[in-house]
Amino acid sequence: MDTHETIPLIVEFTGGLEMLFSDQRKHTLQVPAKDDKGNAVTVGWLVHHLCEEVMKDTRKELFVLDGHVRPGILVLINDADWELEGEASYVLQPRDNVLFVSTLHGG
Amino acid sequence: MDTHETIPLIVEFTGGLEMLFSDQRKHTLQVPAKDDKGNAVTVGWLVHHLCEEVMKDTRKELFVLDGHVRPGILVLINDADWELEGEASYVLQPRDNVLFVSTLHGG
Amino acid sequence: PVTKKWPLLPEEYKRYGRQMIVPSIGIQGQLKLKESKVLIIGAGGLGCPAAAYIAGAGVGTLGLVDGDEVEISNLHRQILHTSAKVGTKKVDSAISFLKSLNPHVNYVPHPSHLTPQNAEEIVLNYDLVLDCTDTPSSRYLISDICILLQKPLISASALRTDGQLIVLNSPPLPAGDPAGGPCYRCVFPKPPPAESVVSCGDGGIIGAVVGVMGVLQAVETIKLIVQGKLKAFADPNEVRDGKTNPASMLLFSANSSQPFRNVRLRTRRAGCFACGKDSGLSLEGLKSGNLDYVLFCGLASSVDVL
Amino acid sequence: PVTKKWPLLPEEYKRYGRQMIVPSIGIQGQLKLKESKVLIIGAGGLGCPAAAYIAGAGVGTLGLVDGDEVEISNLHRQILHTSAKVGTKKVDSAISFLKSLNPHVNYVPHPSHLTPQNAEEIVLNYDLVLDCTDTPSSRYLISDICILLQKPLISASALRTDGQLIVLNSPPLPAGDPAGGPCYRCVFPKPPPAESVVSCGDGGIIGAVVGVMGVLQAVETIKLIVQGKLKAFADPNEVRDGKTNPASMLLFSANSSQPFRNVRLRTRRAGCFACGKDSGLSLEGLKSGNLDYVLFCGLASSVDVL
Ligand SMILES: [Zn+2]
Ligand SMILES: [Zn+2]
Repeated sequence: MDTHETIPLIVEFTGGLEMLFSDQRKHTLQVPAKDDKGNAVTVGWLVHHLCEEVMKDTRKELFVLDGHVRPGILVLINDADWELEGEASYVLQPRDNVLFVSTLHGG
Repeated sequence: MDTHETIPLIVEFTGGLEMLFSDQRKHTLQVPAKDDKGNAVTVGWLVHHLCEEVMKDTRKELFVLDGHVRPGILVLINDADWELEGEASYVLQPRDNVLFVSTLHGG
Repeated sequence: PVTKKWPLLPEEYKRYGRQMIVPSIGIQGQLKLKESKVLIIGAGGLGCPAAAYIAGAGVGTLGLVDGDEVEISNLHRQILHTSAKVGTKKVDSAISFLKSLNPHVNYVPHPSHLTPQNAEEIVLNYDLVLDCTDTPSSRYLISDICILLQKPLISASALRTDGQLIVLNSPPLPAGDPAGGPCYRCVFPKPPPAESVVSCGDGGIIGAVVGVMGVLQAVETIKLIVQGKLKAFADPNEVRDGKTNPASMLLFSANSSQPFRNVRLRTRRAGCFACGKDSGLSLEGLKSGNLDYVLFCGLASSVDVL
Repeated sequence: PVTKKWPLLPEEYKRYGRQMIVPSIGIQGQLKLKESKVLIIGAGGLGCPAAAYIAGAGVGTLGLVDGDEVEISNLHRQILHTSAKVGTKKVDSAISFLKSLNPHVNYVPHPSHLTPQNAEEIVLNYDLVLDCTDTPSSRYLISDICILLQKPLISASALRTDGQLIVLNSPPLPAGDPAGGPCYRCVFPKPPPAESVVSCGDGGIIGAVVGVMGVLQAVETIKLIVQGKLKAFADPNEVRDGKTNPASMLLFSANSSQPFRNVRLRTRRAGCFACGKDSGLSLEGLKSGNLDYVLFCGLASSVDVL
């Protein structure tokens, strides 16, 4: 397999999280199919990648805390809670839609 | 090509039309890939098929008038107005979603 | 233009403060709201909630058109009217509520039904129209007058457990301009057969279902106003790139596992009777009764299931 | 049970007629509405529209919990309150409006905030709870008391141009029963860091956006009631097929091209602190102050963007 192979993803942010990502709700990305160690990339890898490469805002702690997506953010893979899909270990597939939702509390 | 080949479709009814189709909003169908003359089946063919084979209600005129879908019903192929797709002549593809919407007027 | 330092009253800063700090609104959006004139046609299940949130948001002028009087059977869904107002004009009942909610809006009652004869006079001075009526004939008439007077139109409807919403004629370009948003006739060139048309009176309606649609009309109204989409200025320097503007329709089915669905509709129909190149519409023709909307739509007397 | 021939008053047949002819409601649904007791916690941007449509639909008893008073900055979105009611208790202001809309409902004011001490007493006699509050600490408290007292919970929230809705604890089976619907803690086991929590006061809110969410709470309320889902009877003869009941969340983003989205959430979490097998919750513990919700959620003093 070509080591430079990439997979297309749609990553979306809502509930205010988009404000951390250049005020853009929908991001069309091409990510490497394999990580540095040659393993297929996972959602956990994607979170790290978004934090390091895509997020311009410096307040990383509003997205990732202690190496995990911060409490109060739901991660949905193809519109299903990532806990139904194996959480961070889920292996990304071409054209997956990954949605990050910050829970709202206002009323 | 196998003449008995079928294609899977999802057909949905809303806006009250579901009442003409056994009160069921979503129908999962297998339809023949070719019509009697060996032509690939179209949405126009599907309308006729639904009227003859699926609709139990006898008031056909509430769905089809003069051989066409009656005025006041929108036909959407994969969530787009069928006028964007060639109307009745659109050739059905496997897993297409065809949605029939009766326009509402109440307020 | 001269910008006043404090363009709003102190009480208005307090009242609208929570809305003005929303980034997509801001002080500029609030001022656009204050300058805008919105017409709601129909003070029923859609018009009541739409009016409450549009008035609450602080538009400058809010007109209400309705010839009916409040009935007891309206009250499960027409939440601006009260038991004590049964028998009074809906527009008066609604406006007395709205004044107590927000006295800073200029309310204009139009206590009659919209007709081909009065449509121009009523609609002319508004920037935006909400169709909150309940028959096909009024929906065609409202769409036609919005094309003739170049007003964007936010149209909603509901029945039983379902609702539908479309933003029409947006941008509101002159008839024949393919970049304008489609009109009601582009989407529905032929009216439905009268026997397929069911009113809320005959088919029933859940109050909260029509309520959702009315509040969504208010959301779309606020969006069009703050985004500066009330007028499509014919800027002579603008490069027209051939871009067209399709409408979309939002479908709501309260009992469905996927309650909302957004579908893409068409752009303007070149041959449309109302907004096409060879439009058959004119203000004079409308007023003189050339178009009989009731005849066009058929007389719906009795009613079937749909 | 003895069925009276005319179980509703003549005025109620007129008032609810349009709703009773909806096939999924009918006379049986109307009677279920009349027998039901609904509690709305929070009489603000969500609670006002939810209350209007739930009262309009004809529930038997409607309780409102709120310790706050009406402020002028509430009025762009809290449409039951009027300028004249500024400074009065929100529950009293709301109930005076609701009585004029529908006098056939028994309204119960609870003019205080929900606390671990008063929660049992307030919630116990209702069939269904709406969380219309605005802080994480109240959301955890409301979820916990709904698990303890086995009440379905319809939870909504909104900020700026977005809204969210989840139906929790439905069916409302005892803690430890995996067939029950998940609770707020199943979905959000850890509260968000206080500095990531933004209130409508700080982040802003479009009135019609929170209005849509409140009316959608009313739609879900009416659905649960007429579908007979208020109680999950532990029928000893029932064959439990191991079926679990995941929740789903409805997301609304007014400025998105796809404004609504429905996402699938998880089922009950086996190890959930509230609804799991080894639940750490008890009515006694709650009342004695074992759980400090404010401490659990952190003191949100200043606020960042989210
Ligand atoms: Zn047209
Ligand atoms: Zn739980």
